[in-house]
Amino acid sequence: MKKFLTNERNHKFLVPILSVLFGFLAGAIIMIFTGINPLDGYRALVKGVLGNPRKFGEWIVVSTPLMFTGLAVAFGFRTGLFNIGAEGQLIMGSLAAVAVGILVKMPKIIHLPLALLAAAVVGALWAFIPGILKAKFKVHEVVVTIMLNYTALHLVNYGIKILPGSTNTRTVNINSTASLSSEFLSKLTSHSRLHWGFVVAFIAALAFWYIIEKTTFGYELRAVGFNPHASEYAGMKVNRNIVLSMMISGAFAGLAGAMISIGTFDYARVIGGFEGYGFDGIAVALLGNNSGLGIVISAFLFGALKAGSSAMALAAVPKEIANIIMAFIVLFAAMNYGIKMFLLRLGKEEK
Amino acid sequence: GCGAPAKEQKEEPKNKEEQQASKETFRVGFVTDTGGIDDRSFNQGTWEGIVKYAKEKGWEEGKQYKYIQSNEEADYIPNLSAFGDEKYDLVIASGFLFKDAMKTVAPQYPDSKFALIDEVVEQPNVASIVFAEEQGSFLVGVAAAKATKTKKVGFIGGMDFPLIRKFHAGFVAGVKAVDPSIEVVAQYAGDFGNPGLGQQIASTMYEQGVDVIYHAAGGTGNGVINEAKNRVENGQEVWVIGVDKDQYEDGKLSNGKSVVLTSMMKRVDVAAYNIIEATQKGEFPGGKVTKLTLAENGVGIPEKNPNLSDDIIKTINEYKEKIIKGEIEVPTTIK
Amino acid sequence: MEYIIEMLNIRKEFPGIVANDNITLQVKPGEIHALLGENGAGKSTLMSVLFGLYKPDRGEIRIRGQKVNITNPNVANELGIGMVHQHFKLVHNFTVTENIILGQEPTERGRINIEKAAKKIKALSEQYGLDVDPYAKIEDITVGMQQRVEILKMLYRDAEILIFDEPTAALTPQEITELIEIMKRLVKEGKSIILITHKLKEIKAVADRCTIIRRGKYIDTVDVKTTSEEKLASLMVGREVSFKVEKKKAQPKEVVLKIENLVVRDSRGLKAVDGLNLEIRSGEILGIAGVDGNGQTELLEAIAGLRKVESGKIELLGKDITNMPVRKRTELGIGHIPQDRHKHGLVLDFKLGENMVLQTYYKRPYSKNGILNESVINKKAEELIEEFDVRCGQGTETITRAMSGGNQQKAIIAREVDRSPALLIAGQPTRGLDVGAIEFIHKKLVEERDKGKAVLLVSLELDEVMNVSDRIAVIFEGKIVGMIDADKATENQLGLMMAGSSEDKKEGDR
Amino acid sequence: MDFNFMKFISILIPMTLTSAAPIISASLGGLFSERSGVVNIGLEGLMMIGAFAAATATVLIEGSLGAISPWIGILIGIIAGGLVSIIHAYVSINLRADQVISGTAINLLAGGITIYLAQIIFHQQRTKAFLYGIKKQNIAGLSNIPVLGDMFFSRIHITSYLVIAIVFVVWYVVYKTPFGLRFRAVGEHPGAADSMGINVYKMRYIGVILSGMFAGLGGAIMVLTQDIQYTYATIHGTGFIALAALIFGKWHPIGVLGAGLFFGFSQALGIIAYQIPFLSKLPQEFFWAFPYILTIIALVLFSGKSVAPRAVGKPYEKGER
Ligand SMILES: Nc1ncnc2c1ncn2[C@@H]1O[C@H](COP(=O)(O)OP(=O)(O)OP(=O)(O)O)[C@@H](O)[C@H]1O
Ligand SMILES: Nc1ncnc2c1ncn2[C@@H]1O[C@H](COP(=O)(O)OP(=O)(O)OP(=O)(O)O)[C@@H](O)[C@H]1O
Ligand SMILES: [Mg+2]
Ligand SMILES: [Mg+2]
Repeated sequence: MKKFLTNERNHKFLVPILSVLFGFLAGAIIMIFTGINPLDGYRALVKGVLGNPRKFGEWIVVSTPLMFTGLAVAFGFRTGLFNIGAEGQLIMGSLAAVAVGILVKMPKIIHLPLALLAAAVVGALWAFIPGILKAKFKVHEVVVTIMLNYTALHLVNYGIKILPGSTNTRTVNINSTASLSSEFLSKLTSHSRLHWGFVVAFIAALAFWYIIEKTTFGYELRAVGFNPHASEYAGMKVNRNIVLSMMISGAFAGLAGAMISIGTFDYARVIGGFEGYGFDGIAVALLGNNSGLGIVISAFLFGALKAGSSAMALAAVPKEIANIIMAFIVLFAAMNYGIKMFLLRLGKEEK
Repeated sequence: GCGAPAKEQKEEPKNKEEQQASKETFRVGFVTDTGGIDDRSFNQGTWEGIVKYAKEKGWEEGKQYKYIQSNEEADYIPNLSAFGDEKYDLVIASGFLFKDAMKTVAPQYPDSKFALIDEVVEQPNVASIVFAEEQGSFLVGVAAAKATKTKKVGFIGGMDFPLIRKFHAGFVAGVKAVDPSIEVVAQYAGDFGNPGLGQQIASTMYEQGVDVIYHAAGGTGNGVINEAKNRVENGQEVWVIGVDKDQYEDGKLSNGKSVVLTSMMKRVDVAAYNIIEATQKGEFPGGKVTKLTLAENGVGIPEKNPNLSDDIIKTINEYKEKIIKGEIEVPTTIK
Repeated sequence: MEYIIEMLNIRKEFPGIVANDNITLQVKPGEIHALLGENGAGKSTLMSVLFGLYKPDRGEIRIRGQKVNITNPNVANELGIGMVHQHFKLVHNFTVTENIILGQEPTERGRINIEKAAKKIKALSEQYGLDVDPYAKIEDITVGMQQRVEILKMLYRDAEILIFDEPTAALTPQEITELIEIMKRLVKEGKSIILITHKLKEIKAVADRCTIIRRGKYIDTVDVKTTSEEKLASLMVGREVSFKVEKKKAQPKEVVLKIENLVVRDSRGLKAVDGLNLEIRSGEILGIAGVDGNGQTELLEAIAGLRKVESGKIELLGKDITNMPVRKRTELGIGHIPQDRHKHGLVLDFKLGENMVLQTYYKRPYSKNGILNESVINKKAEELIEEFDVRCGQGTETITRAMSGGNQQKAIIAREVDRSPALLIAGQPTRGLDVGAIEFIHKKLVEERDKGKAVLLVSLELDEVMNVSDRIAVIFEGKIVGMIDADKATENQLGLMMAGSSEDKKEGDR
Repeated sequence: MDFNFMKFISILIPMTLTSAAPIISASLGGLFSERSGVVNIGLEGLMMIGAFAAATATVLIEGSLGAISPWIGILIGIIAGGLVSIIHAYVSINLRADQVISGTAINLLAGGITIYLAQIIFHQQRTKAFLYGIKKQNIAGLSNIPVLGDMFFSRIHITSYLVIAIVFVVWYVVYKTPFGLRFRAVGEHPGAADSMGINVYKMRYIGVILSGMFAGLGGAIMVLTQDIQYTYATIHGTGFIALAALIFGKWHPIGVLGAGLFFGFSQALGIIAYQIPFLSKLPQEFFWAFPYILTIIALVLFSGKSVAPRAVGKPYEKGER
């Protein structure tokens, strides 16, 4: 057992698991301090995501866009870029998918992929701006993406209004041929909004892993991320890679938007402010250690906290506790060095 | 429960249906939008109505009435469904944004009854309740026209939604009814949650000589009130007109007075109270639209208006009568 | 007081490695004491212990006979110990003065009194003949000047015991000569010096005694006057080392690289290479000698494609490559051992295996249709590791950052040589390496020559240029000012040309 | 609206100053953290903490202390920001955590904990409204200067000038004092500082805690000048704008001042431009997006080599283990 704890090879999964446990522990302590029985809270949380098939379906629905924004942020990180702009790319992508869904008429087999493609392309184009500004003018991507988030918000709110049939608050429903939603899945989970998006998300996570680890393109991106000078020395096109990497990151974020607009809703809505998927994506990516599998797992974890928070609120636990637990999990994940030391010391003391 | 058991205020059952309904098993669920139950607006109002009814019946919170707050729009459907799953008798949602969610969820739970405030959904088990905001706004428009010294008044909207345009249209009509020469400037902030922006827009309006601003802008309106407080503390004479609830307290100054001239109240609490009562009585108006107007006191100004002179109140009441009688038709849209 | 410093039975362990294993070092007052050992022998670690950067696991330190506990650099400073680190510890965007006073700033009502400090620094630098501008920014001054700033840092703090960790690794011959003079002057003024260097000639030139360590263990302390360079080397490595590069006479054939009227600007926009002409043939090693900053870096970068050419022409095997992208040049046959191995040569966070295919990853057999073939890559890497004796903990899986500098360099050389280019550019390939590693690398360069490749060697060390090259071109202010056959060159003559006093040599003649 | 240039300016300047003050303050916080070598994307969260603490304190004490309450509130906001930033300091300095992760955690935590506490203290998801915010006022003496007095010193928040004064103090401290020299050295080359006997960890702690205090100040000013209570929307992304201003201002106090003012200015310009008749024909969304677009354009125009502190984001590992 001690060997198991101190073996550094096991730390790869032990440390995240412990971070999560500590996060829930911290949440429990806060609940106790404020006079709430944590067992009630957590029982409600579990019931909130597994209580019935519909809740399970909704859990997946909530987690799906998080997987995509997590992948988007992580793709940037892996290539040395900090994409705080997933939120904006997501908003752009959501409108693009809906626009294709409304304006075009064709069979589902083409229409749906086309809508997804539109979301990815528009997300990528929106991310192209910070990419090219960084490559050409050395402007910091963090500033540009923050500014573009707000720009996207207003631009999309405007775009929604000019689509045919829109009111001041939303578009008309998309043609069903462009929708991710599925009678079958919904029935399976007793009327949840479960749609095919999660399948697309799994494919995306797989693609992420494959591109980064297995392709020459991924090799280049990683090299540029770690050391642009050496990459230039080796004949790689550094600027082109920065732009491409930003665009792929944006494409993932754009798809996250599609998950919401043509998966969860089937229309696009005017929104008053950010819904936070992009920012949550940062946490998802970091907790998932910027790896494909890690992101899938951490997206489901965060999704559970989000989806289950209303169930907790129903059990009289203020729903903010979900945010607080998330924060602690991320904090403990950040402390991985400390946790490693803790494990090593545990092992030593027992010797 | 560890507290004292809830007191049962058993009333004489009038008929079989009510007997059924007033049993301890009657349960009301409320789904808020992202504002939460203390948004000083329709969520809070609705909840207050529910609480008032529940208190009268001695219901216990958490057992017979509960709310779920939505974090974002995507939560509406799951939150409504959560009550449906638990077979709540009546599920209330307030806010026009719930329209689509309600349309989706209600048919899935034919045994539950739903009430939607601020929008209309045509389903047999959904009661729709809407307000004549334009009528109430007309009255505060009259107040503004009477109070302005500069002959310039302002309107600040949160986002440019049809609902907010009703406030806008009614207000303009009210102002112009008193004195067509009064200028009304209007601006939408594009945001319900940015007080700084509200403050700045208000500031530019007051700088232009506007001395009364009517806001329908939620949190952004906080900034409008703040700006007015600042100006008054600096000796300028300006006013704000509150929205949804009586905002007199929010405009309190250090000298105990308030910059809130009056407020356009939307009695969502009344709506919520009434719908529960009707449902328990077995008179659930399923598939119908209930419109709360000045006549039902569904909209209007607060009873107490320390900042309005008797003369103004009198004028307002005159217009109120005319509207109720149908002599004045208040527009709901603005060009 | 016989010894000013005594480090007795020092032990320092890092996870997985004993860097210092029972080492003893005794320094007499007023002497220059050399510390000699291979890369990774534990010299820097020992000095870090003395300077309070590391805490020893065991052992005792005495300063002027007193037992001391040096817990941090402040304590070392108070004891009069100063250190010039192997990698300079200077803040690049601070001025000379700011760097020197850092931590001991003279103030006037809470404000730093820069003028006062600058005056004191000026005076100090004149006293020791150091010649620095107190107001210059570090990033704008030469490496030699930066080193003098490091020395001033110690003098400013009245240090009496000065530690120099490989002070000459990055200096030009002229600067080295000056440094040696400075050290002699310091000792004359009553300071004691510990000098770490891999260059035996320098030890012979200045040191009184020399302590040798090998793989973390104490070997011996010898009197330098009575010990030959060969003896020092064999004590250090544990075997005989040959200093002379063994090679046959060159057999130059066709022209591989031809440079005409090349003009290249440096990062500040000044003409660093200014109308340079050069030809290299297959089967020869052309050495470029010159004082640092005369356009060597820009020349190499221009040939490799890392820097834009302003005007002129570069031809490789008859093809014009002046404006070709890096990748095309690489494919045409340029191999490049870059001067700055950490910046350009390696992706330090990559595994060693990945670094071995930095230029070829996209080609068969390392990848097919854009998909990497890891097993082929690793097999290749293992071959190279074996052939070039690259020492690394976990083979191809080793994260390159965790390797020692010498082994990182070997990895680069393995990769570049293996790509079998027509032209091999080597920028200071042995900087900072121990004699054993240097010997190996020189042998490899000669081997490549003998295989019929053209080798362009740039080094700031005259010895290396003279030993390895077949022909020597002297660069001065961006031009080739002289070309001599290596076997006819004398140090004196080269030195003069490098200083710009060109005799009537025609540039680029042959 | 009849446009008279002077009037235009005298509306624009106070608006600019009011919205710039919190940005500049938080951005200075970022400067302290990043100049010492620690990335701080938690500015948003720290602003929330400062705003919440300031609003809560003001509400709780104004009954007994009256008009001085908001100033005590500001103090409490500063302290609260400083305290919470210790978490970031500990995790990223002692535990060598990824500083971006730690900052993200601070943002998440602040969003949750402020509302959670509001529910415990006020039984609602916001603080109560305070009576005494920071009021706009004329600055005695200066407001009577012809023309300039009207533009710069009438009906403005005194906190805006306070923040501008702080900018110059920060500039002085960072560039003219021994503390500043050491502090910058730690962010550029901690190894060099360490070898000169400077305690790198201590300097970084100071930097991060100062960043929390300045962000707290920014949040406090924001809630007390622009809002009437703390709500989840009070800060609404201003911390991220401050982060952008830090980068735009090239990690220099005066640059930060310029960037903050620029941002406040373009927001005010967007509002006013909409009131110009022929411009109001454009979609409103254009004016809402205007400040952000303008900032991007400015960034491109003033682009140059990045001057981020060299060691920023890299945990410092002292030799000892
Ligand atoms: N901080 C550290 N952590 C782990 N190992 C270290 C550390 N510093 C040095 N080492 C290891 O300790 C050994 C001695 O290193 P040291 O730097 O003292 O060698 P050196 O003699 O100065 O070598 P060089 O000639 O290359 O400068 C090496 O094997 C090195 O890899
Ligand atoms: N934390 C560490 N873990 C493992 N090895 C380390 C660590 N820190 C330093 N080292 C190793 O210690 C060795 C000695 O470091 P040092 O700074 O003395 O010189 P160097 O990097 O070998 O450079 P050069 O070869 O130019 O002398 C390095 O090769 C480095 O790889
Ligand atoms: Mg060393
Ligand atoms: Mg070395």
